Amino acid sequence: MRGFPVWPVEAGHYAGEMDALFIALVIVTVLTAGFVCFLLIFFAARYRAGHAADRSHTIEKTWKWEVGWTTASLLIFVGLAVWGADLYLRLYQPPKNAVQIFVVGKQWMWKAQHPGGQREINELHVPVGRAVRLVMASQDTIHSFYVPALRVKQDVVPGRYESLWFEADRPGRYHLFCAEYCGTDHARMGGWLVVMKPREFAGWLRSQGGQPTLAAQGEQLFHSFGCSGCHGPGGTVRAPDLNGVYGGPVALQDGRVVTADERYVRDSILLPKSEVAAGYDPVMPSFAGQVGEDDLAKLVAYVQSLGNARKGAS
Amino acid sequence: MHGPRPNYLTAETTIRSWLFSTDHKRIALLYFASITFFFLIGGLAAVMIRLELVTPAADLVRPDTYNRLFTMHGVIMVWFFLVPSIPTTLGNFVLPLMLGARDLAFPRLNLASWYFYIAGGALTVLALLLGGVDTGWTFYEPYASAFSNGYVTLAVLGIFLSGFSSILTGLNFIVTTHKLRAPGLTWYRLPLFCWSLYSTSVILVLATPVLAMTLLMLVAERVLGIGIFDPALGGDPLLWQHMFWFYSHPAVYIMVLPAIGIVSELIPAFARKKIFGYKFVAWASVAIAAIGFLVWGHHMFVAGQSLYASLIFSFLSYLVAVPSAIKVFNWVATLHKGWIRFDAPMLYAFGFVGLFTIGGLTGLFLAALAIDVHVTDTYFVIAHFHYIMVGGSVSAFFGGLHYWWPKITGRLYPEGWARAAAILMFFGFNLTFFPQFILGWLGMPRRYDAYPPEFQIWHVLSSAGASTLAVAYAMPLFYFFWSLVWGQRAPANPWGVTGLEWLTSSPPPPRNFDTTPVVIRGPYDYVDGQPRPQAENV
Amino acid sequence: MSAVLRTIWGCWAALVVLLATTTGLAFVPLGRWNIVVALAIATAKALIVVIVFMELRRSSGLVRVFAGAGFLWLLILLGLTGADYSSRHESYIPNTLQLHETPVKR
Amino acid sequence: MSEATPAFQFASVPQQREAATLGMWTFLATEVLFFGALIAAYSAYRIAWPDEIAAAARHTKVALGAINTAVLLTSSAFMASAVAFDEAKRRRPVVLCLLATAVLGLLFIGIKGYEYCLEYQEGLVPALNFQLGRYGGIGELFFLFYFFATGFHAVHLTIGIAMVVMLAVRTGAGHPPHAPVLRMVGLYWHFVDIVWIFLFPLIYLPGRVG
Ligand code: HEA
Ligand code: HEA
Ligand code: HEC
Ligand code: CUA
Ligand SMILES: [Cu+2]
Repeated sequence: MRGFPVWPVEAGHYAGEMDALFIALVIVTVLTAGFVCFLLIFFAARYRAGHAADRSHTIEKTWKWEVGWTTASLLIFVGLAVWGADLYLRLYQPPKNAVQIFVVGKQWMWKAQHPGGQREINELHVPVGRAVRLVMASQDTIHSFYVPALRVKQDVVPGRYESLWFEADRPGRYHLFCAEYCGTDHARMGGWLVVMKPREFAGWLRSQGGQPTLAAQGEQLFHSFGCSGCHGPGGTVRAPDLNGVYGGPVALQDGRVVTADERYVRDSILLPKSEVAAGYDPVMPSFAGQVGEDDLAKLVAYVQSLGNARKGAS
Repeated sequence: MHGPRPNYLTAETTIRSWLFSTDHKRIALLYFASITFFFLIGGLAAVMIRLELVTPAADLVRPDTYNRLFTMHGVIMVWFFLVPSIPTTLGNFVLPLMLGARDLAFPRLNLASWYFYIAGGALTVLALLLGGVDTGWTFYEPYASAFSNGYVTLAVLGIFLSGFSSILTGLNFIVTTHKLRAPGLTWYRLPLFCWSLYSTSVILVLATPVLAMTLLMLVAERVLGIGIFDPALGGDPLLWQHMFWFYSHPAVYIMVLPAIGIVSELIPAFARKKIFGYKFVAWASVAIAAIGFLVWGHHMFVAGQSLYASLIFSFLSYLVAVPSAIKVFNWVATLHKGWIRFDAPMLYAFGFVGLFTIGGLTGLFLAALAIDVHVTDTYFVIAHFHYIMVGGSVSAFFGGLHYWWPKITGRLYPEGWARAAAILMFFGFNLTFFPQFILGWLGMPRRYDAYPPEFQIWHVLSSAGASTLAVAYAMPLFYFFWSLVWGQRAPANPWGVTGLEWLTSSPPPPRNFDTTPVVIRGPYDYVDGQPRPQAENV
Repeated sequence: MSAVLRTIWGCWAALVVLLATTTGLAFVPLGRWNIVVALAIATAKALIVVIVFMELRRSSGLVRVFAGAGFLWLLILLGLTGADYSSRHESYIPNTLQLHETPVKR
Repeated sequence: MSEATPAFQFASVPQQREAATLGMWTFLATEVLFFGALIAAYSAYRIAWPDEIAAAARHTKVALGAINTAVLLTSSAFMASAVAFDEAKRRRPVVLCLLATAVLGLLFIGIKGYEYCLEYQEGLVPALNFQLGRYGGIGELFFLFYFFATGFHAVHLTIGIAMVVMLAVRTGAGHPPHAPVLRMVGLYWHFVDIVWIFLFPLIYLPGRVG
């Protein structure tokens, strides 16, 4: 046993703001609950049966009171709702320059893939002071990526990408939990978030060996899965050139326009029929069942790199 | 009166006359025995959970066993204890009495409802005996259909059957309240317990069918292997969450509204004063029941639902808290200038107000989107709902049980013991669950059989509290039994309070009233602390 | 008596006509209006049945409220679930177009 | 229970009748949500996979479905007529209308069964012999909803037929149950009809163009 901890460590830019809201809520709670309990005890003592107290002029007209406390509660509630919502929305607005790390949850471990191709299990190394954006997928059931020190959590629902971003601001080792029940070893599905100074982090990345970058691995797969047969130069089928697609708007056959984000790329590979790019025949086969989450991440990273390649100039 | 008049307990004595009775009072007792049984099973599971959590390592039971423990704990406590608890026992018993009616509108449906409940309970216990279920009470998909190797189908069918019991009870209460009120008993003369039971019934009737269908879809998916919710087969796991919580959020109000109703009876009764703001308290119940249907998405803030939906659900969650606030303030104001007595039921009522307020206010933490991101699926949530469901509803249940015990059994319970139990329960409860708020805020996830050592101290305190709680819950078991044999005989109106149920003898005759009462004034009419009976004597 | 029967069978005729209409319109390409029209006609048919056959027009206000309640609550279920489904894959936060999370369309 | 004396818990016969009516409507509200939950799930998938659902729905037998709708609507009209005749205290037409209702109900079940047979032969039964795998699972999902919804509907209808036949027999034999029973059964019958009124366009009509 290690004493009586009451406050979780803070390691993220977001934690401070969260704690402020929490403290505000605690104050509201202590004040109202305290007020209610005080009145309960005070009235109980003063107006106990057998105790002589002035009981004349009981309040008969109640509606003024009712309107009073109803509006007061409502105002406080609206204030809290707005505060909480504002903070929440910002949690879903990652800055554009965030480092992107792919995370895959499966029974019962977390696997991470860094852009440089480094992989780790049940640990996640990140640099301090740099926005990190996790693109997460699950291989089986729902898991939830949770780092209390950062005050962030996101369920990872199988069949789709979820994302989460944070900026760690204090080096250290922090608990990483799976917060959504996922079977036998749910309690053991976790490990550590390791926040490092930039220099150390760079060193750590290097120490992981010199494998090709994620995008480069993706490029390999792009050939081995036969994507390049259609999408590459001199393909037999008329298929869109993927250069510069990522991040921009895509016009679809049915008239909609969607943004080519990682969700779109993922769906294009697994469910090509659901969003057909305008001007092309829906001949791309589905790769569902053939491409695992790990390889999918690589392919997405590759398509992303193609997108950045063109935009990098602008 | 001369000679022991036959009452509902003595009128017939065969076992048959109990098992096939359509008398709402006897059915209430059948239910009472059954829910006590389930409470003990659920409680036993809780004890095992708390024992395992004394140490950080998973050393008492295997992980799979732990998962089965909290699942059975949740399933049994929710569907086989707390949802039916107050409505089917105390509600069943006193609602017709409060209305001045001879029975519920459909006595045979009432009996059928108990059989549905028992059949459902039997299936669920069977699933438990065969080896249990490890999905959590929420049966989240795709785990429940594609990964769990427990007896999910059996347990789910048990819950499905017990759902019919809920629906029939709700239907019966609604019709009875509309159509069987005694002459002169207008809506605004109804005791507040009737209002809250009515609101509860509305939820029972409108929410339960959705659960029933959702559970059937789960069974179909699990048995036939078709992807309704499993994304590997084209389904959507979030659809399960939507449909589950469409029922289960309103269901939490099924679990608290009847308790709120009991407290609204107890406070004026023991303050010997008219309730403050009767109409507001009455309509607040209806408002909670209605708005309660609009907030289910607050269980899905980090589940991947659309942000817009989250914003709407967060806002509506705050809205549903307003009627609860109205209730709390009116209860407190009722005490002002009363003639307050501290019999055991009133102690429970006090406990309820305090603990419900804390539980409710921590609900506001959860409804504040950003905070929920951090504390969802942690012990903060566990503490939140145990404060309301155990600290609140179970306390109120005990309060109501003590209050109506003389009416139900015709015997008085030993007051000193009862007060001691109430106080012990209050302290045991806080010791059990307050540390869990801290644990949750520290980041301790729920459904963990092992945890990092720095959390241990709070878990140890919590487990210590749970043992206290076990003792406190065992006490009534003993002294209630004692009172059945040795307790003093109760007069018709032992508390000296208003309300039609106190006009008939204790225990009541088989058909409640010898002549139908004619109601002449509203409930809780005390002048200078003296009751004025609600009806012309019977 | 015969007036009542006339109403009943008049309504029956209307129902059959509506049925023919909706079946026929299903084969006419109206884009997304197909489903709207189909549901509108179904609602009209249901209203006829409820009001005439189920005698809602002669029932007390209370019964009418109960008849409406089920449908109202169903709308809650459909509406708020729809609030999620209809906005799940939109770009809910402007300005972060390319990098914010947009879950899978399904 | 006869017309003159209400059950013990009621003060008068009208009170008992009102209670029965209200109870029936409450029950129907629960039924709305029971079927409604299924329809809600179906709608979610319909929104998500419009083309796949439309493609699968084309395999339903729209002509049979339309005929069946007409059959059910007609049965409802007979049921309503039975109530009208009962109000006029004319026993024979009541029995005849009830029989017509029941026969039409059986006809509906028969046609539905025939459809099920066809679908079985075409390999459209999920988990049993499903052969439309081309829709990536969604086609099978559609047919699961199809069998679920129509199956539950058929169960409801069967219960309705049993009640109508019982009513007809008892009325024909000269001891009809008291008035509320006929009306309750009528309400139930019409409700089952309404469920079908919505199922028909939702299940049979998508994807008929193109
Ligand atoms: C009886 C049961 C019950 C009740 C009544 C409530 C009531 C409320 N609940 Fe709770 N809740 C549960 C049982 C209950 N809950 C359960 C079982 C779960 C978890 C399920 C699971 O995942 O297993 C849960 C989970 C839960 C969550 C999801 C947490 C998560 O998983 O992330 C949320 C989020 O919004 C929430 C909110 C609320 C709110 C706002 C209320 C409100 O209704 C509370 C209103 C009451 C008050 C607010 C107190 C009195 C008011 C005053 C004294 C007024 C004065 C105050 C001010 C002026 C500030 N609850
Ligand atoms: C609805 C009512 C209800 C009630 C009354 C309780 C009562 C209790 N609950 Fe429970 N609880 C839930 C509903 C309830 N709970 C739900 C829905 C969950 C979520 C499940 C999930 O995650 O799926 C949960 C989860 C839950 C957890 C979290 C488990 C986890 O996530 O890992 C814990 C941990 O402490 C806990 C503890 C307790 C305790 C100590 C009690 C105590 O109050 C119990 C006290 C009672 C007794 C101790 C029995 C009485 C004892 C005697 C009379 C002695 C004699 C009897 C015998 C020897 C058998 N509960
Ligand atoms: C048989 C040919 C073929 C193969 C093999 C193929 N594609 Fe495609 N792909 C297409 C066609 C045609 C389209 C345009 C129509 C559409 O959107 O479905 C397309 C569209 C895409 C798009 C969307 C691009 C845009 O402009 O909107 C992406 C991304 C994509 N493919 C990636 C891949 C990847 C990754 C692989 C390999 C795993 C792959 N494709 C294999 C033919 C193919
Ligand atoms: Cu993964 Cu819990
Ligand atoms: Cu809730």
